[in-house]
Amino acid sequence: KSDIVVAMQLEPPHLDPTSAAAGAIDSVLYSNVFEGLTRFGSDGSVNPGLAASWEISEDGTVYTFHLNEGVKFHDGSAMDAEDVKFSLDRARAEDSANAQKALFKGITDVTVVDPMTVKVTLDGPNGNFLFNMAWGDAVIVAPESIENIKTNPVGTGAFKFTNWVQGDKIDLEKNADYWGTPAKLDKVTFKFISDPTAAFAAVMAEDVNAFVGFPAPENLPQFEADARFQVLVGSTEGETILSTNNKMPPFDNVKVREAVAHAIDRQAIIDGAMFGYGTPIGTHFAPHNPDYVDLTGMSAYDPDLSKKLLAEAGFPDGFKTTLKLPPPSYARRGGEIIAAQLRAVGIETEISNLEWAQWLEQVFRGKDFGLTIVSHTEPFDIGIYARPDYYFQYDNPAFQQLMTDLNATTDPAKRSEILKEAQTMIAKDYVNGYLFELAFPTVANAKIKGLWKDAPTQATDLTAVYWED
Amino acid sequence: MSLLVIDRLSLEIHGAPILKGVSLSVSAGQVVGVIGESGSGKSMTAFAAMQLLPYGSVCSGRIDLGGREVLALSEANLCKMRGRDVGMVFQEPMTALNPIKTIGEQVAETILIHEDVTRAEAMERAAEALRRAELPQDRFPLSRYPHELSGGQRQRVVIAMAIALRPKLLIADEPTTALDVTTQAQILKLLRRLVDEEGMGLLLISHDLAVVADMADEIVIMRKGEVVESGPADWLLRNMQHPYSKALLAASTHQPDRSAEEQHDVLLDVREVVRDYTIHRKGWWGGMETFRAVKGVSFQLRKGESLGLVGESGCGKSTLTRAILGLEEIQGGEIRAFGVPVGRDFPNALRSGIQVVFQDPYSSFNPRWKVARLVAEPFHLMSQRPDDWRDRVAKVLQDVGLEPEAMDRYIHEFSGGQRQRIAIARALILRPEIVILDEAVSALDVSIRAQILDLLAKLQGEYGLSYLFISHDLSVVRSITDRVMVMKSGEIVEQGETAAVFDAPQHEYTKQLIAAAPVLPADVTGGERHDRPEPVV
Amino acid sequence: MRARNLWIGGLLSAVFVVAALVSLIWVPYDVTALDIANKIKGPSGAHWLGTDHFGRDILSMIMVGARTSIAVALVAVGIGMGIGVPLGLAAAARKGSLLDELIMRGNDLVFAFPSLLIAIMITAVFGASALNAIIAIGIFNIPVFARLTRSGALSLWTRDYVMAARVSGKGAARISVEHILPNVLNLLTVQGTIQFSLGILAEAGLSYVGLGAQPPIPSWGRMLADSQTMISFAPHMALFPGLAILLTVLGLNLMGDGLRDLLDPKLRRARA
Amino acid sequence: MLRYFLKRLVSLGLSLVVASGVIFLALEVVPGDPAAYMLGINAQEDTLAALREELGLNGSVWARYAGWVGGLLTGDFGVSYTYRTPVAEMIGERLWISLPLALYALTLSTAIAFPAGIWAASKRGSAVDVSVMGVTQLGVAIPNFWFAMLMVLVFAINLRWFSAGGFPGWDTGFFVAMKSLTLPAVALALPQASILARVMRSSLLDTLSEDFIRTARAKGLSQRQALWRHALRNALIPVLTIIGLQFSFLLAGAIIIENVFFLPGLGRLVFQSISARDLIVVESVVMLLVFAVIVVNFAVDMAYAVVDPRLRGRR
Ligand SMILES: Nc1ncnc2c1ncn2[C@@H]1O[C@H](COP(=O)(O)OP(=O)(O)OP(=O)(O)O)[C@@H](O)[C@H]1O
Ligand SMILES: Nc1ncnc2c1ncn2[C@@H]1O[C@H](COP(=O)(O)OP(=O)(O)OP(=O)(O)O)[C@@H](O)[C@H]1O
Ligand SMILES: [Mg+2]
Ligand SMILES: [Mg+2]
Repeated sequence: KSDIVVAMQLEPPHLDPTSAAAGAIDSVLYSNVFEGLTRFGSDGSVNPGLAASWEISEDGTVYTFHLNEGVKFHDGSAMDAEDVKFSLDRARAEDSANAQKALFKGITDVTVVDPMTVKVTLDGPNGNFLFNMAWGDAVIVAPESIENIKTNPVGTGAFKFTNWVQGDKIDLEKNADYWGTPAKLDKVTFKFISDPTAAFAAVMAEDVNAFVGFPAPENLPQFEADARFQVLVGSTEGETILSTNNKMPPFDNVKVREAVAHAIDRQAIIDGAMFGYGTPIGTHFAPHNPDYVDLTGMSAYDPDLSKKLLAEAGFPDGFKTTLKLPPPSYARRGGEIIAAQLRAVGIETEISNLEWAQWLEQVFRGKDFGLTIVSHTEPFDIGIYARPDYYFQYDNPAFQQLMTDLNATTDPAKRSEILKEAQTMIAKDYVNGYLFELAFPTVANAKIKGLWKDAPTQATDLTAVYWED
Repeated sequence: MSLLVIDRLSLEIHGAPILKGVSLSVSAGQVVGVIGESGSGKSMTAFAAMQLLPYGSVCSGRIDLGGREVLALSEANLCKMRGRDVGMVFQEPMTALNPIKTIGEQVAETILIHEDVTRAEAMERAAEALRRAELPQDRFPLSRYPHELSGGQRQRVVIAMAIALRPKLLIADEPTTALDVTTQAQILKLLRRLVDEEGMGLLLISHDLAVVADMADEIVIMRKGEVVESGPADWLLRNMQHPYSKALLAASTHQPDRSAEEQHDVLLDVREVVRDYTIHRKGWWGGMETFRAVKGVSFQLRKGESLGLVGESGCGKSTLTRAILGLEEIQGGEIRAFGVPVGRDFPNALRSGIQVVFQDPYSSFNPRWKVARLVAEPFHLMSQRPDDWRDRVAKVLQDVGLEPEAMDRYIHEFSGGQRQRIAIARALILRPEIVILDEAVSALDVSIRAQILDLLAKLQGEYGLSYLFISHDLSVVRSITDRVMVMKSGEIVEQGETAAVFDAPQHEYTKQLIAAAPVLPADVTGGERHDRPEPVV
Repeated sequence: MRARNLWIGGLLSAVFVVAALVSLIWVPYDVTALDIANKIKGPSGAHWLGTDHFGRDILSMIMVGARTSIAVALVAVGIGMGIGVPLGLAAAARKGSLLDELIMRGNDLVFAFPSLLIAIMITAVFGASALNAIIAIGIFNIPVFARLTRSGALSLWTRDYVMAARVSGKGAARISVEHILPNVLNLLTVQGTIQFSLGILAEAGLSYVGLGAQPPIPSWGRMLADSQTMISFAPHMALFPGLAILLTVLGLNLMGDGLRDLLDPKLRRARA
Repeated sequence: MLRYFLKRLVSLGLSLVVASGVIFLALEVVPGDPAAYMLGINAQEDTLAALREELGLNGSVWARYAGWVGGLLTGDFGVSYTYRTPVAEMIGERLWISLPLALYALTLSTAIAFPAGIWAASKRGSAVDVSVMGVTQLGVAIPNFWFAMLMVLVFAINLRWFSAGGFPGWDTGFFVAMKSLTLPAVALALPQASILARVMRSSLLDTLSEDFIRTARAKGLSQRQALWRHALRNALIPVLTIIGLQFSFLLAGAIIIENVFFLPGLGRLVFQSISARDLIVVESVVMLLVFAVIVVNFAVDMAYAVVDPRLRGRR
């Protein structure tokens, strides 16, 4: 068997990874159809991609990439340094619609040295630059296909796009002319099933061969008990947090935030909302990262302490606030549990369930909220705490200085030290309630091999997947 | 030989006794008339003969139809019998036909059901049956739909259906009650002709003694599910024994005592009144079109006078009434009451001088109000309801012959006659000078009708009321009015002293109308019999 | 047969009304207190209908949910009647006028909109809440009552007693209130019962897609939505709220049928 | 008749104009920015502005309304904000599922309801009648998404007779495609069939108590013959109305069922588009649905004339 039906919850709105935030686009196309200069490995490491190798200048501001030989776009044209320059210039241009424009912020110039070499100049050293270039938003696209990229993506990957039935599925087929290790599968179908019940039914009825990011953790034990299936529970970059509006009274009082942190029973949330899947976190950092510090002890579940802190902060009888929840079930279910836990210490929350568009409008842009629950799935995103206008409005110059230092630092040991300090700083300030690292469950037919377990980025890399006889 | 013999037939519906030992028989070439007040079981007797009784009916006794025991027949055999051996014609020609099938199809169906013939042949014979029912093909092709025919024409279609297979017996359940007198005369004549020419037996049900007296060879009088008396028509009419029969006869010919008053000043002056309705015209490109329901009517009503208005259904009587009451705009002419033009600005004080009594005692009252409130409703015309309004209601109820206790009951607790009294009470509560009675007694049984007419006469004598009395029933109009107007298609074609108009009609239409009205034989009523011209068809 | 409908229907509806009322003063367990350790337990002596995924008592949730359903449906029907009936009366009183035409075309227009979509749009504007569910359901009740009232009223306007009231100098508004309204009340009661049951179904549907009452207020539709993914291993979580909806709606419909038979003499006659 | 037809046509057109205004205005006040939705939480202000410009979200309300309506009239429904494909194309694709599904459900529902209703009416008061009425009461009361859930549990997960959902496409063959629409169609049809059967029965009973049925019986037709030849066609008018309403409902109201069976139909398209604030898609689909309802009602009215000759000549 050389074809596979892989299901996922969200359908890409369109097929251009360089002009939308939708993770679903990467889920389908990243590394399958599109590739960047560097690429993420299944463990989150940054590996060579279209660039076979690179040199970094002494001062860390000039990167010279040497491209792989014989790379062709799916339309048959060759991929060369011009395409790299085009892609990077397009992403950082004034009128660019790239959702992660910040990734390209430091680039001052992109020069084609020769067809196989490209030179990128930065305005300062950036320890994250290679990492940034591995993102789906930084993949290399061809100027001649850019017109129709949203419906007919042309990349360099091991699979070619063939067909998209909107609302239903996307078909890929093997790229026979692939420059690297060719894919083992001939045909791939991505199917989009947003409803969790339908997802369960589809897997159970074997309408789909694999479901990546299975939306209903409660069903996983059933799959585990069924010999037909394998269940891979991997880690993600999704820190699920109880975001707190740091500028809104009474949350501008660190005592109140601390009280909230102690009122929350993480394990109950993981059990109740995620049916046990998820790793508790005590700060905004992925636990599988080597630099992670376990700070969960600082916000251990202690309702009595919480009440005491509230009284100290001047709220012996608690207070009322809002809890605005976006659609994912971790938020909706987690919200109900947190509401009950907060009620136990006297904090009354008014829950409102919002659609994403409303959440973006009210919470993210309007900053009209007390509490909200959301999973920050971008990899390595502790930097958001250095943005005082970010929706949770944490404004701490000391932290901002730390991040500036971090960006300028390339020495791994130094970086690690700074990161640990940053983690501790936000945990001490109880900026947000840190709940758990989102688990990434994949349910698949037991005979499928080579699937990624973890999700270091939103990708479903199928290049190494095959059916075991 | 008897075609139909009903012998001690009893009927229960859901356990309630409806018929109690009814016996009658019909022979070939004979017309048997069944008469009785509403609810006396006439229709149920007819349905029993056909075995088309309502759900939950249980029959006992004997029904013999052409030598076969109907009550013992299987449903399949009953189906074979219906339509072939017995035909039936019902009261309501408007609803008796399937609105979505052509008349040809419907008549032919009778034939197709019973005989193994081709459709074409059945249509052929349907045309023949329609012709016998006086609907010739050149004017009424088979492809007509019922809604394209008038009531009388529809009734002919029903008759054609019933006689298509030349059944030996025809049952007609009030076949003309819903029709105009002139149309009624035509239909009755048609039925008579069929009996005479084809030797059919006819069981004719009616509540109108005059109709039965006119048509029947035998008369059966029913009351409360029983036959009270029966016998040959001529004999029975002159030798009634049962008190009910006598009362029925007396009521049919009742003449209320009227003490005619001096006739003074003009209360109501109607001049050249025109009423147009806008209607949508038929046809593919039909536009709006006006229909003139009242075409330049003029008359005067004097104080203490009783003025009759007769004419067939749809001639514009009610429309005129509404115009006089100021309920509808008029498009031409003028109506003055008490010297003031009736219209939007007609003062309430004067408005209370004109009141009205409607035909249907059932729909004249809001079923959710008590009688006191119903009768007191016209007080709305006064600036405020008088404090002694309950006393006044009690008084007026007494005037119309009801106990004051009636005030606190709901309208459904009264009989039809009592309701009409309450309607009259409501019309009188403000002591009006003019009372308009639009078919005020048409829905009542003869005996009750007589009582109401007496009451009206009495009240007129007591209070000097003026009546505008509208009816299609000539005998009633004759008995209660001083002057009469005859209306046809929105126009008054003749008016004058009642006796003069009836005895010597001038206009052709008046003549037709009077000729068509069924009248009891003079020696039965005790009065003289008028010379009647042949009805014109 | 007729009375039986009324009885069974009345009894079923009464059970839920009583459950809703009782829940105001007492429920077996607090529905806002979670007990994660006891989640997803089947029916037992302690929890007659089992517990849900947060360990809440399903019986208590259904009782309080009845309150939500009944309140939402009742107010929505109230809105429909409150606006629809006057519109219908006005249209009938001015039959053939511009007002009548406007009201009737407006009704058609509302009918033409897919109701669920409008509900979704309303919540997109104002956010999801029980109130918005009420408004959404209420809007679609308006044309139902307007049409019914108009057609009932039109036949009443031809009655002689209306003519008599006009002869007594009463205006259209007064006649509508005094004569027409009381006599269309039967029709409205019957339709009201049916709309009420439809309202409960609609509320369930809206809550099911997350547009109805917000947590922690329990609602039958959301209970079904929550139980959906667990139906294969915890069917009791879907079964009981589903049955609650089914039986309540069934009860109300039966009651509506029974009432119709009781109140509508025309049908009674036709069926005799 | 033609006049009547034209008059209805004019009022139909007016309704559509009003509807378009209502839809546009309603969506105008919907908070939420499609550009923000598309770009997510890391987007920068200038990126957002660029995208808004690109999507044409910056014009005046009137200009956008005029553009939209003008487009509708010329068959150009615009381009979806999120999918960046022509809306007309998307609708066309989705219609190929929604329309057959609606027709399938309608066929099922009439195929069940007609015999059941006729049977119950012809055997009024019998055990058959009582049980048909009982079952339909249940059918009306059952929430269809719950019923759908139960059906998936039984027929897809346990028995595995049907796939749990999804649509394989018409190119897999008519029967395969129809099979995948079967469970959704049944879930949709059950309540509809129940309502229809009840309407059919009561309408038939009403007609059966009419005078002309008695006339027909007096001709010698049996109860059955009278029912089939005379009552049925007359009873059809209220039934037609309900069928018309149901068709429109099926086309638009299948959102929940489409979700349960993850069918990429019209309903789900709107649902998704609203959450993505892809307003141009929402506007056009809602407009289309409203149009369908109005046209279906118009067709039903015209169908009356076929059934009832009294309407042919009049008004
Ligand atoms: N379907 C029915 N079910 C029960 N009782 C009925 C039914 N139809 C008629 N009745 C009753 O049977 C009795 C006789 O009715 P029937 O119709 O024979 O009267 P009728 O003499 O024809 O009166 P009318 O002159 O008003 O037609 C009445 O008391 C009536 O109430
Ligand atoms: N509202 C209306 N619109 C259009 N035509 C009407 C209206 N009301 C009455 N007509 C028509 O006006 C004519 C006169 O009607 P009207 O009710 O006055 O007759 P009528 O003499 O009282 O008849 P009946 O004896 O049946 O009561 C009829 O042809 C009728 O069809
Ligand atoms: Mg009778
Ligand atoms: Mg009249």
